[in-house]
Amino acid sequence: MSEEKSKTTGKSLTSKLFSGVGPILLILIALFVVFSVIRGDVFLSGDNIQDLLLSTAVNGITALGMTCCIICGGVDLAAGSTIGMAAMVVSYFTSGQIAEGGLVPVFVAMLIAVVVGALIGFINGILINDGGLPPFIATIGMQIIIRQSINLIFEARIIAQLPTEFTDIALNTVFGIPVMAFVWFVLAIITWLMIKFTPFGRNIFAVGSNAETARLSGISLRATRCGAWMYSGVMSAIAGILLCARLGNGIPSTGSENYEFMAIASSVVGGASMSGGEGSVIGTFIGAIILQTIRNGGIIIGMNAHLLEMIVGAIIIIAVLFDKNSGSN
Amino acid sequence: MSEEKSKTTGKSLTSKLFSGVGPILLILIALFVVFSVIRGDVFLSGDNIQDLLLSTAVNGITALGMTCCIICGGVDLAAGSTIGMAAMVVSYFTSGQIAEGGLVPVFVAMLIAVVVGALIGFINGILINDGGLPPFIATIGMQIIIRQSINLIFEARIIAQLPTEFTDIALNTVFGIPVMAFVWFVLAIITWLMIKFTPFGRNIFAVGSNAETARLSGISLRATRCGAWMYSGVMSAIAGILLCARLGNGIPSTGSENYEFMAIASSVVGGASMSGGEGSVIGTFIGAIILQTIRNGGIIIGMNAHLLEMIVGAIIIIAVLFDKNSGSN
Amino acid sequence: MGIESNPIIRLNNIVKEFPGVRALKGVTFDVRPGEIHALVGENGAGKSTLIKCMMGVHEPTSGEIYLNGVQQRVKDPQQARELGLGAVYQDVNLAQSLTVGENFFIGNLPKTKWGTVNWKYIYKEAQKTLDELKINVDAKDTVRHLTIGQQEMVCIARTVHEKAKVIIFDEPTALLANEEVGILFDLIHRIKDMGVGIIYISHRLEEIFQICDRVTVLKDGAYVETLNVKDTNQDDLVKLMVGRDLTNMYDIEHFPKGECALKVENLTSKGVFENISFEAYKGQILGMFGLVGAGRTEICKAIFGADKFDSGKVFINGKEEHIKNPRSAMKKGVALLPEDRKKEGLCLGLSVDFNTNMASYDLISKCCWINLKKEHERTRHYIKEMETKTPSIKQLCKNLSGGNQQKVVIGKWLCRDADVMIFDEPTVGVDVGAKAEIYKLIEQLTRQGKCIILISSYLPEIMGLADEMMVISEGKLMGTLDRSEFMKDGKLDEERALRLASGISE
Amino acid sequence: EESASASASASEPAGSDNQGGSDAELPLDVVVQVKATESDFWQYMIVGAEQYAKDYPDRVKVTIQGPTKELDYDKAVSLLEQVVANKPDAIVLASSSSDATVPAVEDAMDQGIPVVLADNMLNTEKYTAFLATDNIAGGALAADALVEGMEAKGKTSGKVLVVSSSAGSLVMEARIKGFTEQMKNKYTQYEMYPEILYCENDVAKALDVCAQTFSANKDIVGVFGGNNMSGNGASRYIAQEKLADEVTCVCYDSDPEEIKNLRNGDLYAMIIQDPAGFGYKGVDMAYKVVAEGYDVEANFPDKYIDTGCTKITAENIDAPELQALIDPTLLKDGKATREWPTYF
Ligand SMILES: Nc1ncnc2c1ncn2[C@@H]1O[C@H](COP(=O)(O)OP(=O)(O)OP(=O)(O)O)[C@@H](O)[C@H]1O
Ligand SMILES: Nc1ncnc2c1ncn2[C@@H]1O[C@H](COP(=O)(O)OP(=O)(O)OP(=O)(O)O)[C@@H](O)[C@H]1O
Ligand SMILES: [Mg+2]
Ligand SMILES: [Mg+2]
Repeated sequence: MSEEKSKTTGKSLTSKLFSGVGPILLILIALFVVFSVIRGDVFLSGDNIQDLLLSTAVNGITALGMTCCIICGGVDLAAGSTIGMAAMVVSYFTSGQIAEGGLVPVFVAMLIAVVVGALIGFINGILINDGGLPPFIATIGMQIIIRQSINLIFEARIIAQLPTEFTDIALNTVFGIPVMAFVWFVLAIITWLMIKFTPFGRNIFAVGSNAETARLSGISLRATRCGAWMYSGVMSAIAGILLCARLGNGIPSTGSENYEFMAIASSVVGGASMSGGEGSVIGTFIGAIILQTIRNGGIIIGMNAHLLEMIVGAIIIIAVLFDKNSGSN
Repeated sequence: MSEEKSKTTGKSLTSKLFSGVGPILLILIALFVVFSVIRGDVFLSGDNIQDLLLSTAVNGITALGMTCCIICGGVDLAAGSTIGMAAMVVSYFTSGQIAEGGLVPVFVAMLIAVVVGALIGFINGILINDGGLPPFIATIGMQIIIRQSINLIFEARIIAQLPTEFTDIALNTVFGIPVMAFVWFVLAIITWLMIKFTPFGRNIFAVGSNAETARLSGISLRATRCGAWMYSGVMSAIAGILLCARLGNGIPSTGSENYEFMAIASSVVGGASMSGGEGSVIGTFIGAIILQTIRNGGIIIGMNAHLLEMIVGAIIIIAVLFDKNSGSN
Repeated sequence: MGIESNPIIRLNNIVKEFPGVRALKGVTFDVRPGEIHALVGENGAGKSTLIKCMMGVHEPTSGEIYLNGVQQRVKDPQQARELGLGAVYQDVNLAQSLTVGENFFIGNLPKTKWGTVNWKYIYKEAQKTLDELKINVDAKDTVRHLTIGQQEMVCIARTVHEKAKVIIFDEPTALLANEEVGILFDLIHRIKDMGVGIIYISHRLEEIFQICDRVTVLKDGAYVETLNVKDTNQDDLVKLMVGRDLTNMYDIEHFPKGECALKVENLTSKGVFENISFEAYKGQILGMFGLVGAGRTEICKAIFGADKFDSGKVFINGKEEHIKNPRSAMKKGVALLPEDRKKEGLCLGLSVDFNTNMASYDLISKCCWINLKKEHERTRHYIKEMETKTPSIKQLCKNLSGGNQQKVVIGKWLCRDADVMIFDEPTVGVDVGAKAEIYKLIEQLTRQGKCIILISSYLPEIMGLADEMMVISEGKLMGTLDRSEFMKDGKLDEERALRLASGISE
Repeated sequence: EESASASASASEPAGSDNQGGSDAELPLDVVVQVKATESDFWQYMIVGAEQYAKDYPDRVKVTIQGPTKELDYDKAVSLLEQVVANKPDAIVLASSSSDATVPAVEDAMDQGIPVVLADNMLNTEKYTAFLATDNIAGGALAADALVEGMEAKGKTSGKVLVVSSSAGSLVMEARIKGFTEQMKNKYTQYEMYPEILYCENDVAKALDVCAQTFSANKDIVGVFGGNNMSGNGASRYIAQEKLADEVTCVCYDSDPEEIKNLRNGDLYAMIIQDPAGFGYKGVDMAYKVVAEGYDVEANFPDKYIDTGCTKITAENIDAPELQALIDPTLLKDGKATREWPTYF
């Protein structure tokens, strides 16, 4: 909704961009204020802001794809395992342990991982559209299958000796921003443009809002659903590649710890509706930052790890509550 | 639907009970035939059938509550952490490590755990009904909060020295059936009666099918939703108590490995619809057995663990596909 | 008028079977350019199914479709659109979270030279069409924020905008008030003059005589006859549809005023309605007339406890009651049949049996135990009483035709046996036969001394039935007319009611 | 598998585990159940067990079993119950919980199936032998190594941080206890950071928590990673931020990242256990008990065999005899060999 409404009003660009995300922007600002007051010296330091962006990037990118699936009326619970698969695929093809100097150039390996991600998304889309499975079930099933494929194919072993030209991605910066965060920003803009300005993007809204109406209007449900889940697969794959670069190794369990839930939480905190047809890229972007800011700031102020995670859970609930109740007025 | 339909036709009791669950019954039979042919001597032995029932019980009980939530139009993703909380509560109150001979009698400790489960369900219900949160989000938030509360309250430590009168529950049998399986059967029958013969059971269907219609028909959305999630909380708590008896210790991470997903999968394989208003206790019962049968049989025939889990994922997808496509004709 | 010219579309011997239901049994039908061809029949006769076959929503089991003499297989709605077929469906909504403009172009969004969506063009074009049709809706509004009536108009405007060669209207006036019906008819005439073939489905027979050229009658999925409208009359048509004569259906018995059952004092909900006061009596029918959006639904929902209101008092049987929610209203003997049966009246995914009983399980259960036998008995009883067409009591409501769905909703409330029954647009989408039955039912209820409040946007109906008529305009009570005031010498004085409804006070 | 029925027929009375069950046909059917198949550490134990079968194909046939995830206690129990129902000749078990698997183990012992425990002790007397690392001693060894490293860098005071995998794991608790007590009792000049950091076995999370804690606490001089995932993340953070001159890192268990960081000086030491030894010697013990009637209690009164910890630093990392200990998979590919300890 947030985004929906914004585009028509003739206001300035900033107010256009941020209309509808007001409540969560407030939460974000509140968090920043709290942490700045307590430990501003550390929290607001350039280093920490870089860290914050770097550590949000993977979830931020996954959440972009997730938002598309949510708008389209479903979820992608295979996102985390797709991250893992992409990480292992890119490791396998570049590792010096598998072949001297890697099987293929880094760029090609990344491409292969992205294609695998797209393929996973495609299968999800087909199961959902042609199989008529609820997205929840289709993607849980796929999650299990992908995770176990990783274990089978790569024998549940860590793949080491990745080329530094690859792992350096996680260390470098462009314009003072970590490369990973930069990729995330670029993908966010691409996703925003796609959702707002391409027929495909609009079809996602139409299908999520009312699939039957969309079908009667001649929108191909199959193309739209496959497209949305493929987009999520590709985003997860990119997230997986970056995460792998950051970890410096292909770790089979990469992406297994609640990555899906965090991506969903980011989208929903950002105003996406689990019943479909509603969601915004800017909201998701802010949502992802909020969740990571709590963790980042919480650790800086030396909070107990369990209490901190508990607050993350509470903030998810509160943000959505806040959004619902301010949205309806 | 399955259950709904069955009750009027004037057929025999068995055909009444099983109409609508035909497709998955076929899957179950097929699995039994396959495993019996390969290793019937072991698979069909009394010991193994007891094992099968025993190891299905926890998921089977959780799935009963989950089915109510799914029929009511949501899910309970806090089920696994409720299992953990109940396990820790019952351990805390009975352990010789906390107080000589336990703080309270075993029976009272169980009651406390059940009350805690009901309370968690109540909070879920209020968040969903009064907070207007999507059940997915409300219960994920609660999942995180409960899991971390366990770590905070019980200092993330294992509680040992549980009284044998409690841990024996997992070892004893009644009428040749393991006690845990017996409890599961009794709860399944109770749930079936509740869903079929009480206004509350009907209200769950009405609310899940169309909440606005239900409200305008004088059904209290709050009572129904709180009821459904409380029922799930209670079932999870009972499952947690039994699991704790089986594990012999209060382990803080009890119930953390995909217990929710398996419960949801059991319900959906059993014909429940993720969009609400549809589901059957008998279906869920069979669904839970199917999932465990694959694991049980797969291990007996010496299948690779990863391959086996992969097959579980595939069966979830196939069973729902099968159900959808035979259901529509 | 090109009545004699070749048909644009011809359906030949169409058969459509659903599991357990043979919805169409060989229907033949054609439309010529520039004609308005009515399609009539009882609820469940197969009208909607026929047009869905035409539009590629359903695949006919057998039969052929010819477009301009060439046989075509319409495999999906997209293709139907490319072939120049457009439809305003009875039961398909717009994409609620998209804007009006976007809904115009959904599935076929215009692009700029960079391949992105051309928003400017979308809003300009959509607004142009809306303005041309005098529809007071902003193309940039989100559909969710529109009333049902407005959404309906948007649907029609969208089809007009697509410049289809054949446009199907499936009960377009069901949710419109008189004024809007007038606009719609003007519109249809204009489209017709452009040489477009129009298929018009309605249960309001006088409309057919107002605007249609030919009429085809369906009964139980079978083709009955096609007639020139000017060669027939309403009674003959009814006989063809129903198979029996229906004399004036509004001619019901009126009963003397009983005690005051419901009294409302200064009911106000800011911005929706203000200072509404009225009394309704046992044995009486109180009509509530107004244009779409007048706020009648909201007033009744407030009385029923379904909506909150800011101030005012509600008395039931002389006692002031503080009704907090529908349940407490039901306990005090108030029932409400909501206007939007799909969203508020039914659980579409559940059975007829369930829907009939869902508001009154407490009445047939003891100690939280439902008497299943009573449950089925009641369902069968009301199916029989209202002649609901359903293969079994276990049929899912979504598989029933619109009119039969409405009968299920009525059955649900009859199960509760309330003292005050509010009917919000009870005959929308209901065929003449069933309408007559509903009116008889209302008559029977007043005979039993029940108090009926009847909301309708359909003037003949409300004037025909009501003992007293309230006219609401923009949330204000414009006046209350007694039957003697709007029935002059056995003739209806429509003008006065319409003037009040338009907000012109006396 | 043929021998399963053979040993089933030999239903010996209870408590006969130490007698020569030479009526079982060779090769023996030995089941090795690990805590989780989805982990390098347990893959190493599997490698060890399989190596034994490769070395002595006429003695044993090994079947591998285990839940995919370590926290899935329930599944571990069902698995073991089924394994017992299958009646193998012997079982080597690494159990993730101390009580849950007790009934199944007792059941097996009662049926005359010897059960050799590895890594985790069970709360029962009924087992054949127990091979494990003394994790408290290992934790203390880690503390010693850490202090050695810190002192080498001239850091004689400052904060010491613990990164743990997840809350509520027995072996993690033991290591951290051993480490913390050693630090608090013996090396009082250092201060323990009050909060334990948890990474949920996710290296990315380990990186994140280290990053924030280090930014907020400039006086951290030492980090202890409680298992390979936490050590992996902690040492990687130090490598990335080039903190090796300031901060000393020691971790438990090895993985490729840690080895790399050790060589580069970003990780001071790894405390490694002998998971392959659990497997190799566990199966060996099973064979000796069943086929040769080896008497455990006569040699080890408490039935406990300490498989020991090894401190690996830059000095000894390239020692040829340690290669297969550091990376047991080298055995599998035949790239290295090792001497197996002769505890018995
Ligand atoms: N998807 C479906 N599955 C099963 N039966 C159906 C389905 N759709 C329609 N029917 C049945 O086909 C018959 C014709 O229905 P249809 O909706 O075409 O009637 P209609 O003439 O449009 O009635 P109304 O005037 O009430 O809208 C009805 O008996 C209905 O129950
Ligand atoms: N969802 C909504 N959002 C904003 N305004 C609304 C909404 N629903 C209704 N309204 C407004 O409330 C008022 C009453 O609407 P409604 O159509 O329910 O009245 P009504 O008299 O029952 O009309 P009808 O003839 O359609 O039954 C109108 O001004 C309408 O615009
Ligand atoms: Mg119709
Ligand atoms: Mg209305």
